Amino acid sequence: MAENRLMTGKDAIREALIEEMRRDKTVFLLGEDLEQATFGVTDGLIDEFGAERVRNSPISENAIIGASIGAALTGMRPVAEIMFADFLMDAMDPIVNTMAKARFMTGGQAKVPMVIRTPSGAGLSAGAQHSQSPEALFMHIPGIKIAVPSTPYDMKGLLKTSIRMDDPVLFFEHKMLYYEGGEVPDGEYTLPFGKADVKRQGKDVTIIAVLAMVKKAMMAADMLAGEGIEAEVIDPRTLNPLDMETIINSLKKTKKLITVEEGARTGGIGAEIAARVAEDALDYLDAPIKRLGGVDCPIPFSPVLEEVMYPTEDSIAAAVKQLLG
Amino acid sequence: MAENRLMTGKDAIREALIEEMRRDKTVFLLGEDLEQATFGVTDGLIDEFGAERVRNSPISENAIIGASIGAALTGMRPVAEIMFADFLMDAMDPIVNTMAKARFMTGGQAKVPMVIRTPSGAGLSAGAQHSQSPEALFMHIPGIKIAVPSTPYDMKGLLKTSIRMDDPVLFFEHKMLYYEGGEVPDGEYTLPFGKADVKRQGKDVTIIAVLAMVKKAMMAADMLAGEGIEAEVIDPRTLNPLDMETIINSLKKTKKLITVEEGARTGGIGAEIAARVAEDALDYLDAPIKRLGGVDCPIPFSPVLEEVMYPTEDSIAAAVKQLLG
Amino acid sequence: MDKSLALNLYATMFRIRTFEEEVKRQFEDGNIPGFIHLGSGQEAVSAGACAAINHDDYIGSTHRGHANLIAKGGRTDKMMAELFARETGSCKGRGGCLHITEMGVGSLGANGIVAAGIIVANGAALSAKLQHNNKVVLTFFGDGATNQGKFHEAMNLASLWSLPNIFICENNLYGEATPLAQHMKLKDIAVRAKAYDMPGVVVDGQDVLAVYEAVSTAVKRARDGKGPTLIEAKTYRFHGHHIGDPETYRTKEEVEEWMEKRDPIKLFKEKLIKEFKVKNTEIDPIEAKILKEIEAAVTFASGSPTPDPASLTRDVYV
Amino acid sequence: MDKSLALNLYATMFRIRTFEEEVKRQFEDGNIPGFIHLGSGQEAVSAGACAAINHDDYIGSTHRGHANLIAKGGRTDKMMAELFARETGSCKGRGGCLHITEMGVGSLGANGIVAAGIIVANGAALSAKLQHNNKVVLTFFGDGATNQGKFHEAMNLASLWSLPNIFICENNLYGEATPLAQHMKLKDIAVRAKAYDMPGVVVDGQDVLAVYEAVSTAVKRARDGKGPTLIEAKTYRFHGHHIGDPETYRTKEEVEEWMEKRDPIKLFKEKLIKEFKVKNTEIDPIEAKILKEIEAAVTFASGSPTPDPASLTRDVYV
Ligand SMILES: Cc1ncc(C[n+]2csc(CCOP(=O)(O)OP(=O)(O)O)c2C)c(N)n1
Ligand SMILES: Cc1ncc(C[n+]2csc(CCOP(=O)(O)OP(=O)(O)O)c2C)c(N)n1
Ligand SMILES: [Mg+2]
Ligand SMILES: [Mg+2]
Repeated sequence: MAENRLMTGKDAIREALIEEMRRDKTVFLLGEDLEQATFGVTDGLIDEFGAERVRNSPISENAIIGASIGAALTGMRPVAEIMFADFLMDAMDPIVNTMAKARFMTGGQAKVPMVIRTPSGAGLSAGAQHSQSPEALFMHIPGIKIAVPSTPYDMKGLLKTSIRMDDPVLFFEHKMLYYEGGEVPDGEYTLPFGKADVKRQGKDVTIIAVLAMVKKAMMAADMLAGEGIEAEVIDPRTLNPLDMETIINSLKKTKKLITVEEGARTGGIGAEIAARVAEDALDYLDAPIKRLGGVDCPIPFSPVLEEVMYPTEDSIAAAVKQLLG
Repeated sequence: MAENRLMTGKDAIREALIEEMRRDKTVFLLGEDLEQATFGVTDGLIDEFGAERVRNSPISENAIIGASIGAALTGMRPVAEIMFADFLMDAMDPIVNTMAKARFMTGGQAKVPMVIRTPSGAGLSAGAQHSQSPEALFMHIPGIKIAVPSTPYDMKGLLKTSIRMDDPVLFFEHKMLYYEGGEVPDGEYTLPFGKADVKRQGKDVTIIAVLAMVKKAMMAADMLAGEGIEAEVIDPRTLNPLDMETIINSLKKTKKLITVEEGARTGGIGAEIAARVAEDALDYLDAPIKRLGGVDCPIPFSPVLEEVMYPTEDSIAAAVKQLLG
Repeated sequence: MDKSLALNLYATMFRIRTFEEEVKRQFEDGNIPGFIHLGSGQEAVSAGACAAINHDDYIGSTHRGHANLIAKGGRTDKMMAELFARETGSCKGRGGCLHITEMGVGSLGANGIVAAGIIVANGAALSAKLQHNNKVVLTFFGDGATNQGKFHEAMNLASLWSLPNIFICENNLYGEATPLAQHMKLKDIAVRAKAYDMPGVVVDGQDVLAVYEAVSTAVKRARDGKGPTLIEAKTYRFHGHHIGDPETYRTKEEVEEWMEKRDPIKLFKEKLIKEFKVKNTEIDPIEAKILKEIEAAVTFASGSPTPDPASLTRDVYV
Repeated sequence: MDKSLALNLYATMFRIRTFEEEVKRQFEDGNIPGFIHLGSGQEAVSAGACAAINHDDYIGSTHRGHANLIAKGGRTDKMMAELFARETGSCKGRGGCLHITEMGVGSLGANGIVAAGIIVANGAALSAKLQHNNKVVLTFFGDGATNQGKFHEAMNLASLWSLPNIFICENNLYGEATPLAQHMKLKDIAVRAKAYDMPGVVVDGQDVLAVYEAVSTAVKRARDGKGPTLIEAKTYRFHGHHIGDPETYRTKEEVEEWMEKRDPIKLFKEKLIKEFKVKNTEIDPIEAKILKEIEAAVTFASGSPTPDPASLTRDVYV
């Protein structure tokens, strides 16, 4: 068996990029400031792969995504970086109206094997335009696969799969996870889309969490364990496809569901999960579903305000106790 | 009491624009091809209000929305038209990152009293980029009020309220409703946001429908009535704020919920409604929730394919019967 | 230019015109659903431009894309079937006029969002560069599209990265119902090339030879690694923005004048006869063959099955 | 120019510099959270430009907006409190550096999305036009921002509608870590004005008088109803893109050379003494007063309360 190394999220992503670029000459990177990247993910890659394959781009999000689509249509596997997920809004048209639909509109002639990597999430007092978690928006757009990894292991494995996938992928990297450590095996591995990961087993309540909220959910589960409550923590890892089977199987056991996300609660990931459960697994529930998420509010600069925007280990644990109580 | 006139949706919207522009000199229109409009809503308005207040704009959706925001910040009440709701994606950044957040980011200094009118919906074989119903996306963006009228009466009353509102409003006009007739009273009236309309009373099932789906739900209710099933049809009329009180009150009676929308089912309006019910009114349900919506698929050009994309009176009625078992 | 190429240019223009006029008839007869944007009047731009590139080069196209695709070699039977929304269509009836595409002949797709095809075309040019295969891309778009942010971003990127992309603006003087002077201050859109330190060329879009020459020069430049060119072809659409357009924004006289004096097909036919010494007896069979081809296209289209509703979600993902 | 205006220009530049350097210290001391973009080195652009307009005119601004706002008359105590994320801040601690705004002095808001402020500024200019109040707008943005589609759309609209908007590009040679030559081919961004049939002017952004003159001319033109102007001010930022920037993309020597030879404050102080015959004894009290003002701003900020968590959603809707 491969040995494990302790690695940050940033390095895990970087390693996935390096391995895939070495493996496949059609993989290349484009995006703003890749040589001295805001979060450092791509720093130095230009030394190995050259300026042809690590393409520092002007501040032109539409042109970056458009060029990625066109390159993907013609034999390349572009990995575009959008510097902050907030700036996806700047390229929403090519993402929604071309990237997601090209294959369908051409009756299957086209394929668009591209990845958009982008950091989402708050925690840096970066304010309303640099802290958003817009993952849920894209669940409503058929044609886009979506990855939301929560550990360095998942980041590396899912990014490698994303790059090899023939459908377009939106790959969210939570800013705070860039610097968190985790174990990553030596050697080659990939992770499948549509397969949730049960991060912790438990019988009393099912907590679905994504991205940085997985860690908070795990901390809450630890706290609850001290009080004799066994929470099962499930990380869907991809939002499209979404592995409802694992979620519903857990519910059969726990009969209680809490969803936890950082994006705005209304219209969020939890809404879709809750709705599917209310449609397909209502009978397993013996308590109301509880959705935790970002407050329906633009994200404040002030750290004391930013702190109260999001679920915490305490609020998750409190919600569980309320539900069980 | 005012007399009622039979009027199309297009004319009701047009009348609201005319009345508000006469009433308030700060109201003005901008958008593409307003003089010979794709759906004719603004045709001829330039004759009364002149080219200063009916501003034909270049194909620059970002500039149109940006100019509207700036004008709204400085004392005007712009009503922007985005020619097809699909093109909202072209101006997603100013909508999401500036319009929705300007007030909050300035600590309440700013207000942005503007309206974006835009036709959504399918039915014209206009294909994947001219037929979308993206209403649900904006529920996930705090800071935007959203109107989704289903009758000429609602269109006129809600548009007048929208224009007078000090928050930014996204006002969706379903293309097929432009040409549907309905009663509109003579004389002044407005309709409130956040107040659902019970379009038909019933005791056996609650059907929530929006835009063009309201009519289909009503037709389904008629069909069901013939079989002795009394469906209550509720039109939320605005998605933000969303009147959950009326919905939950209805559920107390019917104990069964079906949501019907034209936008993609996943991450749609029904997801949010279902989630809120699963959180706050689970005990009233005595059957699974049923969400009907657009298939999770780009919209095909082919009429025979387009037809099977959406809920119909038949599929709604069938879903009710399945639910009632 | 040799006579056979000239005759090919003529045939392409005649094929486009015949196709478009037939589409109009079929639409008016109720056989074609949706919104249809015709290219009649603008044939010389597509024909001249596409004659200057190879089969394995690419084109990017717009909502007004029939002419671009025919000139690039698109099959008119599949195209007609596409407009009829049939399973045998270029896009299996999923795309229609707005998205008409035949990737096998190098089309990157007609894009119904104004200017959205331009940014995508850059990507194909980038592929050519990264794959060192010396291919080029022709990107067609309208005058109205040049006011879109995407046009600007694409032009800057192409220039900066010396992409082998030739930007061809079909300036037909209107964007939908809006005349040029109501959407920009410039008279010559080619001036916009200066903003990217890119060559900008104005060409008579009703003169197929002039278009061919201008594009050939730009293609050579692109293949030599010297980067993109903006070509503005002054042209005119003979029909409304889409079929059914009330055309309140222009006069009948204006349209008639263009049709009479500036019809690219008439003009080139005269030139063929006068300057290329072509005889009518050489042209007639070409026309006859094309008329038959389009007739057969209609037969093919109308005889083809509509898509199977059960196949709706077949091509959402690979 | 009279001496008192010249002294005002100097005071504004000195106020900006003092504020920015204090912000840097406070950030490094851990009193300011978030990402901070400083305007040191670029003071002459804001000072010269804003001196050319009235109190009730508007400015549009960017992520690098402190200097713009101070020059427009923003209160440094509220600004400092904003950066400290306090309830007494210009935006009650909700905005921070990226969104620093004082609407009462005519700021339309600093916008953290590159080029997003430009399209909004047009709207204020449109208001001025519709309200016939003869106001003008100055829109500040960087060199990098001119590659954004929004810049293009805004320029075209402003030109077409003759909006009283003066576009001021602070070309500091870098967009974040990307040098100009890596983001466009042009040397002079002012050339881009041609694409809109708009005047484009290059000005030395380290020369506050040159900026003042150029902007005054453009303001007159705008108030006369003749429409917008693009002014490119060549300038330089003395610090990194944000505090903490490793600055791998430029040499220490380059930075030092600008600081030594092209510091707009030093240069203007020399001019004040040489050409305006100002004595040091006139300048000293101005500087002293400003130093005190900024000291007081820090005291105000650090003594102010943080926002009440219960007030989080107060200003989402009116
Ligand atoms: C982003 C966007 N905005 C608006 C439209 C609606 N629309 C379709 S074609 C068109 C006019 C395009 O004008 P031009 O680029 O000159 O092309 P032409 O139709 O003249 O060939 C408009 C406004 C669209 N499809 N996409
Ligand atoms: C749409 C968008 N893309 C990227 C960024 C990240 N970003 C912030 S400032 C900046 C550089 C801006 O350069 P320039 O316009 O020259 O302004 P300067 O920082 O030099 O003042 C970038 C890329 C952003 N904020 N918005
Ligand atoms: Mg045109
Ligand atoms: Mg710069």
